[in-house]
Amino acid sequence: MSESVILETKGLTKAFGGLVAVDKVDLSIEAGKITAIIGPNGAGKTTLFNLITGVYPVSSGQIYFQGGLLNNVPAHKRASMGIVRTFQHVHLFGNMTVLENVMSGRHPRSSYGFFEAALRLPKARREEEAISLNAIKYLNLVGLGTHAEHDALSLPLGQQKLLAVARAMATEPRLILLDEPGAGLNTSEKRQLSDLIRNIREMGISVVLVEHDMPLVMGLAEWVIVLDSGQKIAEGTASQVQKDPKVIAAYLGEEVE
Amino acid sequence: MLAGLKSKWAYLAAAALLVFLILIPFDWFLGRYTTIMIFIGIHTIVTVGLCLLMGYTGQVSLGQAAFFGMGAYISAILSKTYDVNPWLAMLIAAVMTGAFAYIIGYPIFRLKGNYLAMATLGLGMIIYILFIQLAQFTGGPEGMSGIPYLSIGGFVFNTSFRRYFLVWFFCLAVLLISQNIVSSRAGRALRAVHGSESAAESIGINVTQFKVKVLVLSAVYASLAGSLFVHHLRFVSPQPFDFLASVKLVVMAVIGGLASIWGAIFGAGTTHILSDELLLRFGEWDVIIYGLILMLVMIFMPEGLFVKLKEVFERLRLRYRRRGAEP
Amino acid sequence: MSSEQFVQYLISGLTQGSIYALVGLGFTIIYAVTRIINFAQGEFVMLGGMLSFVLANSVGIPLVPALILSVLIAAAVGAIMYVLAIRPARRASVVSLIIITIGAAIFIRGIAGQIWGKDYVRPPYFTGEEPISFLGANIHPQALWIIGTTLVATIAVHLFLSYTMVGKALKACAINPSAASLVGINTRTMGLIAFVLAAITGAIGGVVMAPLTITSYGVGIMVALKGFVAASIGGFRSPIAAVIGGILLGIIEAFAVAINWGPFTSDYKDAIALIVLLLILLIRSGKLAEEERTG
Amino acid sequence: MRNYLKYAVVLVLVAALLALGGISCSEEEVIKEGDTYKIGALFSVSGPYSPLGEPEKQTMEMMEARINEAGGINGHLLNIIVYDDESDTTKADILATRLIEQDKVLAIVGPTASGTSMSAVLVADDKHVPLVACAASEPIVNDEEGNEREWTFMTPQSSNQAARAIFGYLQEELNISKVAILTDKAGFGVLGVAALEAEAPKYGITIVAKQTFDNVNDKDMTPQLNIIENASPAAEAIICWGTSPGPAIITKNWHDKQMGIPLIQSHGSLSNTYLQLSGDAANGVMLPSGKFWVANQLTDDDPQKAVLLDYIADFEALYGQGKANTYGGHAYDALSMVTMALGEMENGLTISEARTDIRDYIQNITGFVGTGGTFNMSPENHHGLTDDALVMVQVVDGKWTWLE
Repeated sequence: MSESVILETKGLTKAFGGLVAVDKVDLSIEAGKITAIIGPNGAGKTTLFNLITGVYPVSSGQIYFQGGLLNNVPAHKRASMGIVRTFQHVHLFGNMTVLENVMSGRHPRSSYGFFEAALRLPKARREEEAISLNAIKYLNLVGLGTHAEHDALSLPLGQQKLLAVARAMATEPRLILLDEPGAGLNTSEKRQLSDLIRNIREMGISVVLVEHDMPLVMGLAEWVIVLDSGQKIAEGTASQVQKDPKVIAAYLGEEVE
Repeated sequence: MLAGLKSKWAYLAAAALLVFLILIPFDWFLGRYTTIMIFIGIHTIVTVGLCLLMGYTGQVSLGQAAFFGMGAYISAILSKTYDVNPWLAMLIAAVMTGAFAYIIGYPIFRLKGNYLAMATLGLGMIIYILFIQLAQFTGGPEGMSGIPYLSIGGFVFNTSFRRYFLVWFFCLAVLLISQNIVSSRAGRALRAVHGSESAAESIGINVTQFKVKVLVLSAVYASLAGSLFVHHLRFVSPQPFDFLASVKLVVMAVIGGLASIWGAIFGAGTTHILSDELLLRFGEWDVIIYGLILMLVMIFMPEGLFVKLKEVFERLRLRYRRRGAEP
Repeated sequence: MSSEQFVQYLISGLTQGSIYALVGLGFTIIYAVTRIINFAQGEFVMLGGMLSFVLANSVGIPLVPALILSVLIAAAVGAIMYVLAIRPARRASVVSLIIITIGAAIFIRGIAGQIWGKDYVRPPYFTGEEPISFLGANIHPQALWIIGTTLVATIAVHLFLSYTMVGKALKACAINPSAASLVGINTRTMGLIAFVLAAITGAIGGVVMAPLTITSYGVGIMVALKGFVAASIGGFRSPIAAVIGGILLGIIEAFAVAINWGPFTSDYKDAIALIVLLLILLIRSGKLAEEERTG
Repeated sequence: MRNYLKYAVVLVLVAALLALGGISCSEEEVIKEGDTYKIGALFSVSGPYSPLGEPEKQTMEMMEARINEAGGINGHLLNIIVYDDESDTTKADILATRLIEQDKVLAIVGPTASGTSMSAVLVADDKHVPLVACAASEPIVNDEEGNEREWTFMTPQSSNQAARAIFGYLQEELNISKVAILTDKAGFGVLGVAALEAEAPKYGITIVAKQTFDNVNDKDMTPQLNIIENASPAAEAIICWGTSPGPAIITKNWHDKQMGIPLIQSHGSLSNTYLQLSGDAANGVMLPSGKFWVANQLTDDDPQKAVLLDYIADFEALYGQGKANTYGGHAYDALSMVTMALGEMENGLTISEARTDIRDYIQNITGFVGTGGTFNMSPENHHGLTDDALVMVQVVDGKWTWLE
């Protein structure tokens, strides 16, 4: 497999009881690019993310990350390998401040534990220093530097989504999966978001986003993959998939409602 | 040295609290409360553990009295029956209790919420039954007396005045350690688990492992408290470690505000002062009134009395500020 | 062991189990509808027993009306408890709610102790005390009353839940509260009904068991713990499961004594029951986790 | 900012140094003419032991009122401070300390149960205050080395005395040599097992089956009785040890099974409650008893007769027919000994001297006739109840009858 591919799936399948949510999907995500996965509701986009990040075990098929088999790697280990995601329903830590949320994102990049913490040993203080410096860096990246001490949930939804991205970025990923980052944002917030996503790409991090908002996708994505009822029905550049009859058919089903 | 204390006012407050605690046991001050304060200190240690487990990590335990009891019994048996040095016994007890917590941790944390509550309750009761039934070691329901006092060199902790300082030394140490932990990487991980387990996993936190670790920590605290408990009473019986004891501990934690380390003192304090001091004048009605207060507090301030009071204090301060601001 | 002794153990287990079952039933009804573990459940049992004694022996009301009245009063207490203590605390956490119910238990028990004293009492038997011989085993008539009543009560509850409007509404709440309220079911009223229903089953249990098992103002807490275990074994899902859990628990305990070897003795039977509970919880843990997420 | 913390640390060290002094609170107040005598009482008025604690508390209140109506003791009114330990050992420790250090009582009566008694006993012994417990277990009066504790006494008949009474009767009257025992898992039953196992050999009796029951949870002890029935060699009698309600249930199960071997209950079942609970089933059951329950069957020359009839009459006049029981009697005996001591005490003593004075008096009491029997205390024996305090009684048509 070519070096430029960061994530690859072969015949990836997930079935919940009888219902097959993801059906023999073959993907290969180009490194350093912005890839969008689109598709009508219930197409299995989020399930795909959950498989890649290890929330669910796969039913069959393989996932390769940077050439290594990912299937049996526990979810919490994947972050330190460089895979991180955000959630459709933000999932911020409500019992922390904005800064602490990002600091917790440094978890896989720091190591001191209960013991060092309990006695505040030099190691603890040193790492804590680094953690907060880095956290502030990523907070500024998403432009929330001024809100560091606020309660995470006191922010408006738009900023909460940015914060979620900052928390994910703090883990220094190679690949970041964004689950409907645009949902519920107004136009200016969306512009802010796209700039941020391009920024991330510039940092050499591969971005995969699941998104309903077509203009946003078309503006950002260099490669678009279309899922429908668990299967990959098309992929290509934005303009290519837009013309694809299968895609139009799939979406027509939705436009009606 | 001590995290969380940011302003000089915080330091002054801490110092003031310390001075107050130091003066309490003197007869010319609040000496007559020494015994109650000893139990408050002991229960504070257990409660802090519960706060870390329940308030910060969001895991329920209705069996914490079992760890408390294990510490008590292991200390008692080793130091009395086998003449082990009490301090060493205390250490062994903590290690054994912690190990036990570690072993049960992994299976039990496959459960969540109410089912976790059921399982911990069941475990607690099993341990309690063992305290009664392993009579050849524990002395059975009658318990065992003749447990030695703790001592350093020639200095024996044989008066409640001395034990008061012993207990509160440990209590404050535990409070400081816990304060340091919650504001650390590990502490954030715990709070993350509480906030959203899936999000925690997604940023590389091993959720189950952290749950187990905090359970072990709380068990070690409880064990330490249990050891201090028996070396104060010099007598141990199963009754202080039954189901109701576990409930009392949870009550202390909740009243102190589950997610607040220093609230633990307040929780243990109010509970004891209420039932061992204020309610005594109500004679036979004490239990009834206790039940009533329990309900009222939980109904009208489910986030705990301590937190409520802090809110009120804040509000007053702000109003005062505003007045000051007005020309 | 000989066949008649086997029967003896079985009956004994059924009698104990029936009691656990009726309490577990109450736990389950309340939990399913309100997601509350009500540790005051045992106090309803206590009220049933004490009231039937007070009314029948002290006041001197004829037995049957005395029994009915006892159950009704207990039901009223259940309703009052829900309205005054539970409903105002909806926003409270799992733990807070558990503490509230325990507070309520302490309160009810305390009042009962003040009014009726601390001594143990025994209400009159329903139908004498001459043991009936059955397959060579001697059975106390009251034991048959207990087993029979449990059977009837269980069936009644089942029919109520399956074939009445209210019952179906309760079931709907149990399965999915938010959906239930969407289709216009008042979940708060349902909570009230659940508490009353639980109080009734508990009190019925208290009424039938008191003559045989003897009662006092303080029996509630231990009864509650046993019923809780029964309900847990039943998985806190369906009333039937809770009843089966209770019967199972009773029989386990009876035969744990019967085996009388190693840990299987009268000393450890409570522990054995609890270990069974833990095993069941852990075996079903995967499924339970799902329920926690959905329910 | 560090230096603020330094202050605090210094303060801790200072306090620690002070602690080395270990200041002990001394009672130097002097009791003058006409001061009230403060006596502490600690009973389980709530919790599992409340059926025992309640009558004890009532007895104390009755006697306090009686004594004060009669003008008190040598012009000193009596003030009895009663606390409820809720059957909780931790609470017993706190409240005993409170009685001694805050209320500055001269002596303590109670606690009710052996568990709570132990924590109170250790406090009283430690702080040199006389305590007369209403529970009977070895550690209350003897320390680990088996030496008599200096400051603590107890009034109820001990389990060993009860066991001796039972075995004596079984051996002589019924010549039975094989018994099964069925005992409460909790405190009282455990004392019973220990006593029975210790005394049996002395009477050539062997225990062929041992079963326990859970007094709160077990509603049917037939399974245990089945085990006993199958014991080999076969048991010739069943000895049951517990307090209500267990023994009553066992009595019924025993009756329903028609086992055909005698059932002997312990002195823990000596109460009208037991009779009421077990109904006709109790007929034929035998128990070791203080003379309390057979008071009216005693010959007039028996010194206990008057004492018992008076106490029972007084108590039931106040609290209702059939309410008097031996538990209240234990409290009566305990307080009586304390008041006797107070009667002999001269004025002008400090509290600590008074406490010593009371202790010295009580441990030299001889020939005091109480409800439990005749007490002959001595510095080496802080129980002082002689074996003849116990007789065997049998339930006949729902009444206690003396097996002379």
